[in-house]
Amino acid sequence: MSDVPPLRPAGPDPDAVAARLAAEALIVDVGGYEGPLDVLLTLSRAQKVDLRQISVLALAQQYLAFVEEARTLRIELAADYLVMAAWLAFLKSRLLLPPDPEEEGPSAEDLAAHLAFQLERLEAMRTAAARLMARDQLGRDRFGRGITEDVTRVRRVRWTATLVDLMQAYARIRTKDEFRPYAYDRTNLLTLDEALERMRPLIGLAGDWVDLWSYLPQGWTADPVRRRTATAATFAASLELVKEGRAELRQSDTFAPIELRRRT
Amino acid sequence: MSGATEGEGPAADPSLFEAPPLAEQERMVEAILFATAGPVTIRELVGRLPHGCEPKTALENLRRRYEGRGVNVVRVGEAWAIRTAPDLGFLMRQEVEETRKLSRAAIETLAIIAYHQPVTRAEIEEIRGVGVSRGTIDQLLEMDWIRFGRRRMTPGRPVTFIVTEAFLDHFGLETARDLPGLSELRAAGLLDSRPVPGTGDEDDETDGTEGQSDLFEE
Amino acid sequence: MSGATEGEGPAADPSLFEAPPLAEQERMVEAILFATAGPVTIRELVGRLPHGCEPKTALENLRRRYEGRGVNVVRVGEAWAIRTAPDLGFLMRQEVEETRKLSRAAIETLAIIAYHQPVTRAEIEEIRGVGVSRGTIDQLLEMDWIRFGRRRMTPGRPVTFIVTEAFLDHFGLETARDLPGLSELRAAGLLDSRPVPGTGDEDDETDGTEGQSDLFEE
Repeated sequence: MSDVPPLRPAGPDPDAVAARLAAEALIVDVGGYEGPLDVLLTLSRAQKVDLRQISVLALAQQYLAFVEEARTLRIELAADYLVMAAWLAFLKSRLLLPPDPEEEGPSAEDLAAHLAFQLERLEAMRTAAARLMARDQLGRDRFGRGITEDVTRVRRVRWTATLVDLMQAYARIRTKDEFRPYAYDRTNLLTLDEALERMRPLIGLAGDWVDLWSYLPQGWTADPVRRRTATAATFAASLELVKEGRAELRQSDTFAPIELRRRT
Repeated sequence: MSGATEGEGPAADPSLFEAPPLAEQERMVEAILFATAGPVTIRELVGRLPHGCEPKTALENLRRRYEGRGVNVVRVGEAWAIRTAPDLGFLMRQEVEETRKLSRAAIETLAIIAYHQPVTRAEIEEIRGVGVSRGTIDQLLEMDWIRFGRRRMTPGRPVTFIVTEAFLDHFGLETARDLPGLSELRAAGLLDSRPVPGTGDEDDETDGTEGQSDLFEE
Repeated sequence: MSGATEGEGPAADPSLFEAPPLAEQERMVEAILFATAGPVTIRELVGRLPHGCEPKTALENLRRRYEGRGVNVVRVGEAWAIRTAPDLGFLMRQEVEETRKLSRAAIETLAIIAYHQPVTRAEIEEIRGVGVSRGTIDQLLEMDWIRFGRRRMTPGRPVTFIVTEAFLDHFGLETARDLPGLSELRAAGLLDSRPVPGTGDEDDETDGTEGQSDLFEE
């Protein structure tokens, strides 16, 4: 990159001097810049022209000089600074050479115009940001209410029911009456309590394994309905006794008789 | 010469500065009262306003200006504040409505009233087989789903309950007579009980009308 | 059975109730705006005002009423608020809460989001020429100045960022269209998304559309 003419004209060209000073200032404070585009924008200001008329070629040269300088000063530059330098070097060579009609891709002018656009856009955004921050801000120039009244939320319950709820409720009440005759059916139902009551004294007598079915009360074995309820109740009662630690249950095989004995 | 003079800061010589016009002072007081987190004393106002301001007059003007408005300038002890007009306090409450299913006791009581109206409390209890708490009746009255009917012309002249227009409205009924009878309830599958042959299946209110089945559509 | 009774059920028919007179609505809106710290949306107002109120007219009247006063009625996006007049900020020095100083990166990022919204992170980075750190976006999100917009319908469906109502409120903007210099920037083409030459999407560059939101539609 030694072919880059250093931006140090002999004459007292004020613009060139300013550019050089700017470039030097850049080097001093590389860390303070927000990337290569930021540096380029700063450099372009030295051209003191409308950003649309900027000389991208001159800008590229300044940037390359900046990178070169940083290197000689052994200043650590982030990779994107070097990527930008490489790209600008490429752009510079394309701008200096006559366009090759054979070449594919965008023209050097297009690339330069885009870079100018990017710089102009970044500058515009910075100006916009400054204008935004200069506005009257809430909590600094404008203020909201100091005392706020909290809205108290009043919870109000609204009860609902559907017609189906209503009818089901009525049906429930009315069918309760209809069920009343079934109360007599309880004669055919051995309850768990009854079975338990019956087994408690008996279990004390059985020291050996006894078939559970022998515990069914008399009169509950012939009728299938009665036998079923008695069996269920007796079995449930025996489980209860096992749980209480008074008895043990065993069954040698699936569907084999269930046997019960007192726990010793 | 420089020795004798005091600090050169502004406000060193009050007479040099004129107080802002009263209308401007009023604006200032208004802004301060609005933005400050608590009531502001006159002393504080004097301290915050430009030199020479007379907050008392400004406050008085401001108070008059806000008379009858949605917010008022009010005196709180020795201080002043802007507060919501007392009659608009209701705007500061937000009602959150929560819908809940009626309890089983309430819906059953309601159903009995709907099917048997006019009905006395004793009758409701008889039909339900359990007592009806005062709260249940009160709730239904409060919901405007039942109301008092005529007194029964029996000893003790007990009050009766009937359902209201609001009830019919809620359940989408023209009249309470439109409620389906037991056999229809059963036909619609709302009775999960097995029918008992020979018992009062042919119920009182069954009138065999059509078109009631569509009540179940929902 | 007295099926059909007179309907005295209140609140049954909302149309029975007339909205309060406009002057009264204005008082109500005034009270609500005064009482609330943040902007109140028209929707919220409708929800809190009595049935049938038209807050828009009341708001417009109120806005005029407070013109030139110490506090003003301002529009913030779809919401409204009362704020002290900007020229009186100097009185409020003791109310100033020390705001966190935003970094230059955060300020620029905020401006880019405001002017280019909805904008993706990649687009912000392309405009600034540097990566946007997570912390910057997080800080702006946390301040409730930006929020997520719709995902861009491009490969990867990247999220976009837009500014919030709190942003508008903070900077005293009625809408994002009122951003300073927006139309000039747009006229200068500086809000266009201009692809890098040679990246192959030049044909997308056709739209001379208006409105920030359209700028990035592809």
